[in-house]
Amino acid sequence: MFDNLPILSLITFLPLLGALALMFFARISKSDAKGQLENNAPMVALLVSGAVLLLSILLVWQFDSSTADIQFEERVSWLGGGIDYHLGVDGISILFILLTAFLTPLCILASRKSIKKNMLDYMVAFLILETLMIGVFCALDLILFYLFFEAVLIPMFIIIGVWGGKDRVYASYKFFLYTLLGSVLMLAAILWIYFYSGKELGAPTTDIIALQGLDIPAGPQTWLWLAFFASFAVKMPMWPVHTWLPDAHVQAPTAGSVILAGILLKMGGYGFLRFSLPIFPDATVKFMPLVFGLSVIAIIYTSLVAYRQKDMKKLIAYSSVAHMGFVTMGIFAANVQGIQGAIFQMLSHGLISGALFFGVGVIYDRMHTREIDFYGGLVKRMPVYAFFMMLFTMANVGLPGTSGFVGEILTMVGAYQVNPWVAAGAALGMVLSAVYALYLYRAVIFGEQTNERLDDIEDMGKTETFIMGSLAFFVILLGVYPALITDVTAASVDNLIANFNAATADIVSGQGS
Amino acid sequence: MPNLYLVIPEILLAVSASLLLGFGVSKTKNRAPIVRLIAIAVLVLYSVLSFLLGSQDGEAFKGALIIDGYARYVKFFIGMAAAAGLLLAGDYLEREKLDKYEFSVLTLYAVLGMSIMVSANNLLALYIGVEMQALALYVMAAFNRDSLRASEAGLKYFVLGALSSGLLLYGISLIYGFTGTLNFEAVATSIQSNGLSAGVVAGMVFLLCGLGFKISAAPFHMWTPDVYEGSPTPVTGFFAGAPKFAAIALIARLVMGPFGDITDQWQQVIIVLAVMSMFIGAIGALRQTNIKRLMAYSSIANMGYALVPLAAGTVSGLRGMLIFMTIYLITVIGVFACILQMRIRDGMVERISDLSGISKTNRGMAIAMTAFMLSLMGIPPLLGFFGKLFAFYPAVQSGLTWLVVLALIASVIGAFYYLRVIKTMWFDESEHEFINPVRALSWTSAISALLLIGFVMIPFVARTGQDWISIAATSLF
Amino acid sequence: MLYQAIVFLPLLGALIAGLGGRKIGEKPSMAITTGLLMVSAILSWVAFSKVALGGHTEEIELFRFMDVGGFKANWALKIDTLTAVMLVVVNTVSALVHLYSWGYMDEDPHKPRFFAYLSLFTFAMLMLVTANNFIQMFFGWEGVGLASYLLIGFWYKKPSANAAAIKAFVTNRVGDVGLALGVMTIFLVFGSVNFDTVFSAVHDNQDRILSFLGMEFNAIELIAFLLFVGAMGKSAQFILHVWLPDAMEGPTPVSALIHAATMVTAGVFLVCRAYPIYEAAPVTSGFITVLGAFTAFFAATVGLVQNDIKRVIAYSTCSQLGYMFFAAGIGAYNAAMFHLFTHAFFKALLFLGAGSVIHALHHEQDMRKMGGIWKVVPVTYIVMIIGTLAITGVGIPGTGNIGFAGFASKDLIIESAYDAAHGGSAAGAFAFWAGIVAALMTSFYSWRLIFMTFHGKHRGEKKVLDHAHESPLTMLIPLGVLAFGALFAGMFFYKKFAYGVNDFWGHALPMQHAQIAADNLYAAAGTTMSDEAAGHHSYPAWVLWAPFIVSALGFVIAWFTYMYKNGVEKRVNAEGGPLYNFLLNKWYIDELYDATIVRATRWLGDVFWKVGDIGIIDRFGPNGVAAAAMSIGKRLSKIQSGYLYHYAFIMLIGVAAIIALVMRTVGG
Amino acid sequence: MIIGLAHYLTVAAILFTIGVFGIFVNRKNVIIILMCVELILLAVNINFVAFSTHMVETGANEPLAGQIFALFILTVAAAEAAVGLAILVVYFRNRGNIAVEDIDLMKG
Amino acid sequence: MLVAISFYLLAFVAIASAFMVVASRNPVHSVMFLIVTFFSAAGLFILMGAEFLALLLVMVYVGAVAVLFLFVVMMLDVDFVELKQGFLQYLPFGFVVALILLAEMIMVGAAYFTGETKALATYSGEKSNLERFGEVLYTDYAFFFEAAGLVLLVAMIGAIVLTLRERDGVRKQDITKQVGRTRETAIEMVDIESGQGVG
Repeated sequence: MFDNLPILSLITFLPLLGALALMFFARISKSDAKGQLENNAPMVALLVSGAVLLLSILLVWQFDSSTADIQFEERVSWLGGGIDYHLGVDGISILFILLTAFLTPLCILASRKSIKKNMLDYMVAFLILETLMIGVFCALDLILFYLFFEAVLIPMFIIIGVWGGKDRVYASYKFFLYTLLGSVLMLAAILWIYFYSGKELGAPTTDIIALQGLDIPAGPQTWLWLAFFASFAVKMPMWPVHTWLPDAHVQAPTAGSVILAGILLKMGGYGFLRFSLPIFPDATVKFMPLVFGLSVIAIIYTSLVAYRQKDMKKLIAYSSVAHMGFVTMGIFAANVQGIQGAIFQMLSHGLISGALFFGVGVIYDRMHTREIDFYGGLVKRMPVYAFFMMLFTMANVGLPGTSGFVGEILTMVGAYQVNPWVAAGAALGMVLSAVYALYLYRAVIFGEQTNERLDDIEDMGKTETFIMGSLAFFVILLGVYPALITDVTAASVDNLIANFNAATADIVSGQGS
Repeated sequence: MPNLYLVIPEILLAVSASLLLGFGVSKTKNRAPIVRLIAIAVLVLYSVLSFLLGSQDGEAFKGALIIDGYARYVKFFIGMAAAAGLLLAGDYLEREKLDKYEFSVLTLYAVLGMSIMVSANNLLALYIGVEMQALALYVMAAFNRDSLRASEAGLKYFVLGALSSGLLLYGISLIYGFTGTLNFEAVATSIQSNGLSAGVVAGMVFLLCGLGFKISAAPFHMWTPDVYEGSPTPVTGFFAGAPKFAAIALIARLVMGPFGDITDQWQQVIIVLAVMSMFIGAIGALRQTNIKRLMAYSSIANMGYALVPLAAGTVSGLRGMLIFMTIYLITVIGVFACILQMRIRDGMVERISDLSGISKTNRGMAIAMTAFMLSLMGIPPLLGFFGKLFAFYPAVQSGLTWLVVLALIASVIGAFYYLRVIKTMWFDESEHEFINPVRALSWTSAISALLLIGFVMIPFVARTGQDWISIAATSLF
Repeated sequence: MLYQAIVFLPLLGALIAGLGGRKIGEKPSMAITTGLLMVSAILSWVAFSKVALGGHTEEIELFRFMDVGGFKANWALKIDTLTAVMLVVVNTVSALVHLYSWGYMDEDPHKPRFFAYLSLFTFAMLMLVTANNFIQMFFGWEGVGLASYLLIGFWYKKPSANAAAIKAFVTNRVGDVGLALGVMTIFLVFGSVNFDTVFSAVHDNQDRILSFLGMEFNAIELIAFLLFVGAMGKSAQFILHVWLPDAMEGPTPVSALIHAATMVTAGVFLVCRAYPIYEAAPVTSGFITVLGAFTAFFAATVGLVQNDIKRVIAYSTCSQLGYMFFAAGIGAYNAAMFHLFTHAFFKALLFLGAGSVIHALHHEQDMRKMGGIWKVVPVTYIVMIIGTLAITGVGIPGTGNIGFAGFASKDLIIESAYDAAHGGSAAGAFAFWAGIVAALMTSFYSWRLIFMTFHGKHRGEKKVLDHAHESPLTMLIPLGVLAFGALFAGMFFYKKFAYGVNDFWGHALPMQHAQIAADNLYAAAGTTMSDEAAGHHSYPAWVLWAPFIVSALGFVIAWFTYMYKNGVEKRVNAEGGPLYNFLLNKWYIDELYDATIVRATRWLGDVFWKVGDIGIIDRFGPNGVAAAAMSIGKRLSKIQSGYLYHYAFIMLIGVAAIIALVMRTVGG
Repeated sequence: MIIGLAHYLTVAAILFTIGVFGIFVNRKNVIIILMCVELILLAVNINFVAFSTHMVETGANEPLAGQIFALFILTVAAAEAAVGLAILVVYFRNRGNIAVEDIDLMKG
Repeated sequence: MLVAISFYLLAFVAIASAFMVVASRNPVHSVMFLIVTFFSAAGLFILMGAEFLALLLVMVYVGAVAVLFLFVVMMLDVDFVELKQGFLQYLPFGFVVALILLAEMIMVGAAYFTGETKALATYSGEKSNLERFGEVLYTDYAFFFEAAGLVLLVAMIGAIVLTLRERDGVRKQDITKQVGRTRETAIEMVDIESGQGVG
């Protein structure tokens, strides 16, 4: 169907085109028409991102999940010297594209009312962001990947900084510099790999697939792994480089938080899967205990911290860190359950945390505060809201039947096979997640309504219900029928693990003897 | 003399500068604008000529000058940068009542000096070229002679410049004394045959230190912030671009040519300069409030980055340096076009905080400036990222990965103050109402911003550009 | 379709009432949920007759659930006798509770929500019992946790209800962690999570050693233990029991449904379902026996002094669950299941009866403010008596089954314990004696409840008594049905449960144990199996009589204390201070938890947040680096002094230093 | 006593150092700094001339180049002096004095 | 021997007066010492046989540059500035750095040649120093000659553009105007009615 159509490029750059069109019209329109343009900008953005969603659904539809091969490949010579414009998807990346394409229209919908100024700019920023995010998951060239990976910072910085809350400047700086520091180390590593590939393969290349065939000696591999790790760990974020996340989340506008939690954090995990495991298998084995340790600390530590938060978004942000701990744990378990679980957990967390941030946004739009103490007894005035929040709270807790459970249990099963301590620690996180999530729910939604200002609070409107409903639908659907995801990813994950095991066979056996 | 053909661009500059000097004198009319226009045209012509005309390589004036692909490439951009500088200067000079035709003439002479530097194949030519551009620049720095700041800037620049010439000359004298020749190739041959001698090495260090001053590499950078701040803004813009490129091109020619056999020695110098520049540039800028001063530190840091590929001492290192500098040049022109747009009713402003809220009052400039800052930070997909990519890769190739890591860390520190500019423009509420900028300024900034955003995205353009640079780089070897 | 209908009709009801309740109105939602559950309950009995009585088992795979590597689990309905028993218990009690709630929740404005929760709970419980793999069971397991959370916190305005709900959920989660780890271990050992695959492979893996948390374990023992941790949480065994009494904050029908009849028995069900594992894990089984027995004893002691009518029953539940566990621990799975079955009837009856009392007294739960209302609520009084007789296990000793429901099952358990003890098991001996003592206390507190509530003078406000009234018919009908069950369930099903007559259990439960008992029985009697059991000749008479005697004794003491010499208790309370308070405060276990775990959690959270994140990571991380860079920048700008001579000086230092550096290598 | 190249080079080095030293210890007045620059250039000239003469003996290829170079240095030094003094005059007109310690308007 | 004595004498004077350039408090004295330095240096040049350069040095430096200095010193009429605090503690450090630099320079330059100390002979060819200059300066070095001219031009432009002030009210001779005078512009024919006066 897409034989001759550069479908991935289309999906990637369509939002950018939309953004450019918006900017262009803003430029040429007269001042009296500007207001109208501002009003219509969300509709345009919605159309564009809707089209992207449609295309990506088609993409997934056409995707052949029985093979681990790269599909819909596109390759154009770009910078020369083995640096090509190379796009393609496999089972690991394709669903992230879908997730991005799915969340973006919802974000745009949610922003229509909650954004009060510079609507057009906001939409432009969002569309650009969508292009970059999709690009990250499509790119099969290291440089191209880095380009998208890093460029994401720009619109996000602007989104947090312009439309954010009171301390937006601090938060946006922290977000930007923290992640930048991580990723420049990766850049150094990329340069080294590029150089090494030239030595090893004859001609230097940054093609990810080609690089996976590289056999890097143990010494450099360690450093390279650490450099990539620095980048992805910050992005995930893993303990102890997580502190940017709560600040960024709290200050970001609702949709910004959704994207941040829903997609941006996943880039780290995706990076681990795409690079750390296939390219540095030996170092991965070597650092497995480190990652496990950090993951478990993240799960327990941040869950406890989350429990003590006074700000709703901060609480959810910390819980995101904890959930990402499951992801890293699963990935580095490096077995089918672990990795599948990690992918699943990432996708499901994208939906759940997105929904939770939407949920906070709903009441923030009405009351302009995220103080937990301000609220209480919302269920009386907002039963529909209470229902959805209950559902997502439970999904966040990892209740079976919701998508949250599948990821958690799979990653734990995966980790358990490698190291029961880790799984046990993570399991403790299951208890703690219940503690903070229910604490939040009780404080905000249950209880007696004591604050008079909540008397007139309205329940969710149609748009909000639609957003929450569609997220809820998938959270349940995936919770009940996870094969929707695991089938798509299976072949690629199996392939990944097979290669990984083949590459590390000597080490593992060496350790065993 | 058949080889005059090769130096037609230089002759063009010299002749037209002298003619314009005569033409500009007029009792009644202020001929400065027209002189400036002609000078711009001459510079563009110079660029094009130096690039297209001399498609063959060769030496002129008995080996004093060498014209090769490398020189042609650098000259093209120097000429363009100077033309852009003059273009940007017009409005400013008129408003500040500084519009004297000598400005354009001096610019032409400065470019001539740079041209000689770039083509120098002889230590004497090097010296003359350096001095010619330096003298012109000293004057330009103090051009606003009624301003205390400008004259202070000129004075500082002059004194320290003279000191650096002293170092440079002392180095030349040592090299001359120990190799017995002034010619680059002969120097190289002599070093090859006589081996390493302390005198040559010391001479080389003095020479590089003297030139390090010209590219404001730390620790010879001390003049930069003060001079950038004090000089008239268009002059600052000019300083930040063309002379830097010329000087670093000269350094590259020196270390690849005459000193090609003592790589270990000059590499150390370059690395020290690079590391110190990167960090001093990055950290020094953190607390700046004046945007010109900020750009001064930024240029110090960027010169540090530009030295990183040079340290590799390979063809691809040279290529990386050229790419980086080209991109830097484009960015700097754009930035200064933006700074010159910062005008409120009371005149020019140059505090960073004056940019606050400009995203609302002057959207185009805000976007352009954001692009420049991000490019300077090295954030993809802007061109600055690719500059760094190609600049740092050769260093990695040569086993200088640690240097690259340092450079990248410095660039993160640097990101902080570039971010502050972006933050001021987008996040803060506006304080002033800005006056609509002159067309030339907004167009210049827009064009360079577009270049930064879109250039590499088009594979064809990126590849062609790289081919040019590769040709230029290999011509030195 | 029969089984699908049984399982999914409640879900349908929950969805309709929950999502559409506000649209279709209160009455329709109530009617739909109740109606669907009634249907489901009836179908359950049909299924019971088909499966348990007809020996027809079935396994229906619905669709795929987990399928990742070897980690495969489908949504399935596994129907065997064990399931069938549970289906009957769950659906019957649930249907009755639905019906009962019509009356009990009459004044509540959120009825559709309540009914949706009830149905949802039922659905989760059904998924639990019909699972053919551990994952689906875990789904049901946590699902009932959720439903119980919702139901306990149903009156969301009450802070205590919220707290209790969270406590229930979190405590359950602690258990669930054990269960989850158990499942993971199972997968690690067996490479599968399907019941059949796992259980059939137990034998082959009997001697497998696993290292877990740094220690070496026998794999099977470890699995057994971890699964049991899950069961402890759900079935409120000692140290994880704390949620159950607090859960009485929920509406009374909830207590009846969840905390008596169904959810809490999930743990017992789990142990029975996984009996092949426990059979192969003697150490853990011993542990279960001891813990179950201890819980039976412990909960009974606490129950002695409680004043809240529901809490008394709650502790009694806890205690009865202890019986079931030690039965399972000693291998008498069928006895455990039997007690589970009968207990469901009489405990639901007691709860609903108590609910009826509470309803009559306008939500008064404190027994100290009751008394003398038996005339006002005669039906309730009668059914409560029946329930009490059932729980205290009144029956004719030696006959085995002639008596109230509790008699048959409890005596079976105690006799099984005696068997075990006789067989040399110390745990069994402990369980036997704990069971006897607990039976004494059970009798005491049960009768105490009756006397304090229905007899004597009314101690509450007069007004309340004046307005007191018998409950409506919707509440009385369920009471009647349950009373019927409490009367006859034991007698009717005794042989089937106890001896697996007519291959009642199929392959669902092992019958070796029962076989021994039966062999003893028939060997002594010299009769065939179909004959009326002549008595447990193999047991010494005192064993058979002991439960009866202690039960009677308990009644006497209670009568003496509360009827004959009313007021004795007060003096005892006053004089026996420390012990009384110790019991009244539930052995101070809540306080202990509060002082340790709860506080530690908060403290750690604060420490991690304020010291860890803010004080260390941020302070020395981003903020620290930023500040350091800034201060270096400040110093740098001091060097940039503006003075020419400084500038020149620095240039020269630079030159001198670089020359020194470079010349070092030249050696000139 | 033979006066060789080394002697001249040493004199040049000392002059150079005095020039340099003069630049950074002088706080009184900028003109002195300009003179110091001239001293530095003088030192370089001595170097060049000395090397040049030395080369006549060793027979190196460009013996005269050193002297020619010195010639150009003289020329450029004169030009530099002119520009330097011009800038100084401009500065003086604005500031009113030329004390080195007062040239600190811009710093940081 | 004479050469040696002259060398040491000249060298000593050059160095001492160079030091005094830096050390003297009065700028006028500094200029004078500078002149002395140049004279001694010229002597050194002669010792090395570079007569033409020696001559040039005296002419350019003493004749032009030093006078220019003097002129500016006089014109600016600068005060004597007292040394401020903090100077003395900074001085030793500066001294050390200068010494290090000196040591380095002597080490790399002079020390290298000490092993083979030979007298620097003067040119002994048939052509004079000046002749030899003349032969190459306009041929081989023509380009530099031209370029140096441009450097001087730049310096001129710079000096003028910076310092030239056109003051209002200063009467200047305008030659073109004078030469271009015609009768029409110069003479105005006025009819004066008698008795009315011109005003």
